[in-house]
Amino acid sequence: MSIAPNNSFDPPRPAPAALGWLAFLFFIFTQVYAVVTSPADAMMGHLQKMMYVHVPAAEVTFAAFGVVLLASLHFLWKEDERADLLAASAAEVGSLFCGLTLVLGMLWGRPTWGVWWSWDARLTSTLVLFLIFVGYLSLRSFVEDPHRRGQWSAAVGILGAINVPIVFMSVKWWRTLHQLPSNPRSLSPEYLRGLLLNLAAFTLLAAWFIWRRYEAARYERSAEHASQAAALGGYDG
Amino acid sequence: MDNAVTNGGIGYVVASYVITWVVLGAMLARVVGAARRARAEYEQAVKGEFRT
Amino acid sequence: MQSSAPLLSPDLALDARGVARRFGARWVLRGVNLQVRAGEMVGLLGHNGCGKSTFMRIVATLLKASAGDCFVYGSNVKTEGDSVRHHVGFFSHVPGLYDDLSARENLAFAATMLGFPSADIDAALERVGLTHVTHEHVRGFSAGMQRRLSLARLILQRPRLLLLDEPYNNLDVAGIALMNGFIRELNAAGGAAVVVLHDLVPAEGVLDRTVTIREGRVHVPTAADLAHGGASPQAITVPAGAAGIS
Amino acid sequence: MAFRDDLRRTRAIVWKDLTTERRSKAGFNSVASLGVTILVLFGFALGPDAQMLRDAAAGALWLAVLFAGVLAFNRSYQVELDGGALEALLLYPGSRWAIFAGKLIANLIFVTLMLVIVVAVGIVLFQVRIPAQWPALLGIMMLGVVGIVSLGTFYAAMSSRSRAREVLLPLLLYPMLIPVLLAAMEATKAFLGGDLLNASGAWVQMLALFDVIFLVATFLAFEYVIEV
Repeated sequence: MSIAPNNSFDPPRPAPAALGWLAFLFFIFTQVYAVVTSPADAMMGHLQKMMYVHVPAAEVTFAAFGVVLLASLHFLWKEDERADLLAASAAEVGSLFCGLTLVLGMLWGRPTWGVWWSWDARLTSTLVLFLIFVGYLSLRSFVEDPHRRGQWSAAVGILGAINVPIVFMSVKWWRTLHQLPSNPRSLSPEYLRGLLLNLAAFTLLAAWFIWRRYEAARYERSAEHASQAAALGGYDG
Repeated sequence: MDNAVTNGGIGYVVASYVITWVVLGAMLARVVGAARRARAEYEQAVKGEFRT
Repeated sequence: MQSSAPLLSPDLALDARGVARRFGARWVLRGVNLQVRAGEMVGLLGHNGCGKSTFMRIVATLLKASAGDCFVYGSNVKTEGDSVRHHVGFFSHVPGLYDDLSARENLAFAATMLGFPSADIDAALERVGLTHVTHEHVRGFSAGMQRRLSLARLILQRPRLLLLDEPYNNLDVAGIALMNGFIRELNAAGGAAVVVLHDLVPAEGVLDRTVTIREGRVHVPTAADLAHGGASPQAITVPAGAAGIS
Repeated sequence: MAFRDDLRRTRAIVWKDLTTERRSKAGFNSVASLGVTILVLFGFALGPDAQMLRDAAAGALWLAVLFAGVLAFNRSYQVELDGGALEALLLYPGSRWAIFAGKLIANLIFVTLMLVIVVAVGIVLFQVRIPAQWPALLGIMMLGVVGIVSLGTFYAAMSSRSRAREVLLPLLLYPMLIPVLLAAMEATKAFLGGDLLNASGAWVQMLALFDVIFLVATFLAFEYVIEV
C-alpha cells in the first residue's frame, strides 16, 4: 500500500558542500573583480560601484519570487508537499534579498537624487513586493495545518506574483501623470562584464541558500514522520 | 547630485558593500546552521525508531 | 492508487481503501479499509479521538485524506467531490444553521442549495415536530430543536449515503425515534448509513453491523474483545443490557 | 440544469447574507459609522484649508471605504463560522464559484451602501463641488468597489479561519489593493477636479482592467482556499 501521496517524508539529498564553497568563493571573486576593474564613472564617480550589489540583489529578489510562483502552481497542480516547502524556502530567501535591495536602493538614492526615497515605479513595486513577501510569510506562520497552509500560501503567492507587474505598471502611470523626473540609467559596456559576473554569483549564492533552507524543511518533515513512526510502531500494519 | 558626487560618495559605496556582506554572511550562517540542526534532529529521530 | 479502480463495484455505497490522514506530524487515521454495501447500516465505534469524525469528514469531502482512496457510489471523494456531495448527507456535531434566520428560512435556503428548490419544507418541519416554531429565529432554539432542524434538512435531501456523527446527542426519546425512523426509511429505499456512536443502545435494531476504529485502523473484533464486552456483530442483536459499551 | 442550479445557489447565498446582516442591524450601522469617523479624522489630519481638503477628498474617501470595508469582509465569514454553517455550506452540491459569487455580491451590496453614506458625508465635510456628470462618478466608484470587494472577499476566506485574523486580512489585502486604490483614487480625483474624462478616462480603463484580472484570479483560486 502506498503510504504518502509523495515522498516528502524521505530525507532530502543534501546540497553538496563543494557547491556552497564554490558559490561563496565565486561571490568574493566577482565582488572584488568588479570593484577593482571598474573605473570611476564620469557622471556618478564611485557611486557606480553600488550597481554590483544593488542590481544583483534586485534580480535575485524577483527570481526568488518567480520560484515561489512556479512552486505554488506546481503544488496546486500536483499536491506535492515538497513544492510547498520549496516555495516557503524561496520566499524566505527572497524576502531577505528584497529587504537588502530596498536598503541599497535608499543608499543609492540619497547621494544621487538627494532623497532617501523616491516614489519611482521600480522602487515602489519592490517595496510592494516586500510587503507581499511579509504577508505570505506571516500567513504561513499563522496556519498550522500543513495542507491548508500549502493551499492558502500557494494562492497568496500566485496572486501576489500577478500583482507585482500590475503595481509596477500603475505606479509608472501615476508617475508620468504627475510629471516627476524620471532617472534613466545608461550602462556602458566596460561595466557590463563585472555586472554579469555578479549577477551569476548572487544567483548561485541565493540558489544555494534556498537549497539549504529547503533541505532543512525536508529534514524537519522527515524527522516528524520518523518520530511518529517510532512512537506508533510503523505505519504499515 | 552635486556634493555627493564631488566627494565620490565613497561612504555610501562602502556602506552598501558592508551591509550586503553582513546580511549575506548572516544568512549563510543561519541557513547552514538550520540545515545541520534539522539533519541532526532527523538522525536522532531515525535512531529512536530503530531502538524501539 | 490507480490500480484500485478496476475493483470498483457500483453497488458499494462506500469503499474506503487505506484512508489515512495526518494533522501535522500526527497520523490520526493510518489506513482505514471499510466497505459498505448499498442498503447496509454500519455502526462506527472507537474511543474519543480515535479518528471516527475525521474519517466521516473525509468521506463527506470536508477534509482531504493524506493517503488512500475513498469512493462513494463509485465517485472518488478526492477528485469527484461534487458528485459525492450529491449522494452524501452528513449529520455532524454542529447544527450548521443560521441563527438569524427562522426555521423555515433555514430549510428553504438548504433546499435551494441542495438543488431542490420546490421541496416540501412544511412537511419536513411537521415531521420533526417544529411546526409551532416555523417562523421563529433559530437563535432561540434549544440544542435539541436545532438537531431536529438539521434532521429536517436531511429529510429534504434524502441522501443515498447517510453519515451520522453521534446523531442521538441532545435528542429526547421522541427525537431518537424520529431519527431511527428516518434511518430505516432510507434503508428501505436502498440507502446506506455509517453511524458514529459512543452508545449502542439508541441505535438498537437499526444497524446491520459495527466496526471499531483503533489506532487509526478498522479493527476486526476478536474473541478476546468480545469477552471484554466490546462491540461485535452479535452485540447488536442481543438484548440491550449486553450491548451497552459506554 | 447545473448552471442554473448554481445561479439559484448564488442568489440564495446573497439573500441569506443580506437577511442575516439586516437582522443583526448593528453590523451595517457600526461599519458605516466607522467609515464616517475615519473621514472626520482625515479632515483633522488635513487641516481646515478648503482647497487642501478638496484635493485630498478622493484619497480620504477611498481609504475610509477600505478601512471600514475590511471589517465587513471578515464579518461575512463570521456568520458562517458560528454554529458550523460553513461546513454545511461546503456539503451542498454545486460549484464552489457559486459560493464565492454569492458572498461577493452580498459584500458588494453591503460596501456600496456604505460607500453611498461615506461619499455623501465626504462631499459635505470636504467641501467638494459636485460635477455636472456625477453619474459617471458613480460608475468610477462602482469599479473601485468591485476591485476592493473581490480581493477582500477572497482573502477574508482565509484570514477569517486563521489565528490573528484581525491583522492578517489587512496585511494580505492592502498591498494587493495598491493598484486598484491608486487607479480609483486618481480617477476620482481627476473627475472631481473637473478634468472631465481626460486623465480620468485612462485611469478608469486601467481600473476596469484590474477588476477583470482580479475577478478572474479570485474566482479561479477560491476553490483552493475554501475547501481546506
